[in-house]
Amino acid sequence: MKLVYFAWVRERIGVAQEDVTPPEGVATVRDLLEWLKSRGDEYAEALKFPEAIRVAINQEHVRHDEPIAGAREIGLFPPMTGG
Amino acid sequence: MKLVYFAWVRERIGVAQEDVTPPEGVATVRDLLEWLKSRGDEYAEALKFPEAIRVAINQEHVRHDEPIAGAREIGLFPPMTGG
Amino acid sequence: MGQPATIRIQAEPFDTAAEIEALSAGRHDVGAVVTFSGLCRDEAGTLAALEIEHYPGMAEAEITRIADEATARWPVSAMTVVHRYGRIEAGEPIVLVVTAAEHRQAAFEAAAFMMDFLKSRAPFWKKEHRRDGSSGEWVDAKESDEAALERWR
Amino acid sequence: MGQPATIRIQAEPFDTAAEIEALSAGRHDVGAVVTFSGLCRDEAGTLAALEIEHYPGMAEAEITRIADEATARWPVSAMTVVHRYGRIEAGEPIVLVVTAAEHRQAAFEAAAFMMDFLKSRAPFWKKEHRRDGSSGEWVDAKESDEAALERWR
Repeated sequence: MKLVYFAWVRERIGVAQEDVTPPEGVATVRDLLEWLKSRGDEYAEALKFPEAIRVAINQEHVRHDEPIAGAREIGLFPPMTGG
Repeated sequence: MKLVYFAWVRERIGVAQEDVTPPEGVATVRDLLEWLKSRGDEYAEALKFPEAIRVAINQEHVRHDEPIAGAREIGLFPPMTGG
Repeated sequence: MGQPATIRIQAEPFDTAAEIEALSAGRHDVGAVVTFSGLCRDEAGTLAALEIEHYPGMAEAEITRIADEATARWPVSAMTVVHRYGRIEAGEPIVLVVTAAEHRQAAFEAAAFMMDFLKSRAPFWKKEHRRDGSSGEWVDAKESDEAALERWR
Repeated sequence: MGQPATIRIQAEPFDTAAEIEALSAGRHDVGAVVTFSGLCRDEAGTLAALEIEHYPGMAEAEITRIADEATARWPVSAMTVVHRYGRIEAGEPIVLVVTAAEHRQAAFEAAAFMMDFLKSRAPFWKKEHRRDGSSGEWVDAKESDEAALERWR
């Protein structure tokens, strides 16, 4: 699946997007965030407070308990400051 | 004092403004409306339902119990439909 | 903050873009500008135009009083109100309110407040010119407009 | 009543007057047009500009979802939303919402609803360019913006 990062999540992780294949057992958004934190210091830093991370699956906002099965694109970003 | 009329009050009375000297005892807006009704059929028709008439003294909205003493200009008109 | 408002009563059309520009140009403390434009509806094709009568002098004075209350209640940086009179064709604008503020809530609320009070306190009256040429009626005040004032008490 | 909205995400400035005109021209059933313009404040002179990042694709999709909800809730004749991205200088406009309706309440409420949801649901993020040349911060989301959504539930 494709992961896309925005704003300070993107800056801290250091890339704007990447393709990943999470291992079995990574079932929900919450699982995905925990797994990503294990991938390196930059991920651990960016996702230090997972509850502050907003998530969209296939460009729609989801909660952290949402299953990620079948997701083509998952966006991770800080709380939005539009308008 | 000067009386000024607007909208259908003006149309029914037939003049846009006039100077009047109400007799003694005409103390409030309510008294003034009653006295004007006695001045002719066109006034009686225009002011048939006095509670529907809005009144301004010296260009400020007032209630019907407002005294008219000292008024330079009194406006009589239907409920407003601005905006 | 009680900033003075710009109030104009005129027969001519107004230029909304120019009025917005006048309120916000050169000001970098304004984060929100709200405009309300009131247009003459054709009432399902039956109305050709409205004739708007007003009480000269009092119209300016009353709108100033309403604007003073709005700018006392909300932190508005600037406000413009333009109300037209005379014959207004269907589709044409009748009234414009522009409010500028640091934050959006003040701009929205001050504009809505202005419109609610303009509707039933500003001394203007509308008479219909019907499309079939028949003599139109004076537009009746709506109870819902009077009721709309309640939420500001 | 569920009228489709015009939604644009663009780097270029927008022309508010042209957007109003596009919504109301040739329509004689529209009695009320409300616009909201959100401008880049200079934060007491400390801010030179904002850099606005967005999530391409999702920005359009999310604003469409918000607009669909607004036009389902209020009898809006038409709506336009323009949101800019990229570098926006202090004093420049960032976002425009235009709502047209038969009556004023629908136009006001739909516009306020759109802005409340754009603030904390549309995928845009603002980074500061400070006037002293120092590296700016990402603008934090405000709790008051999240709280503003409560009144629409």
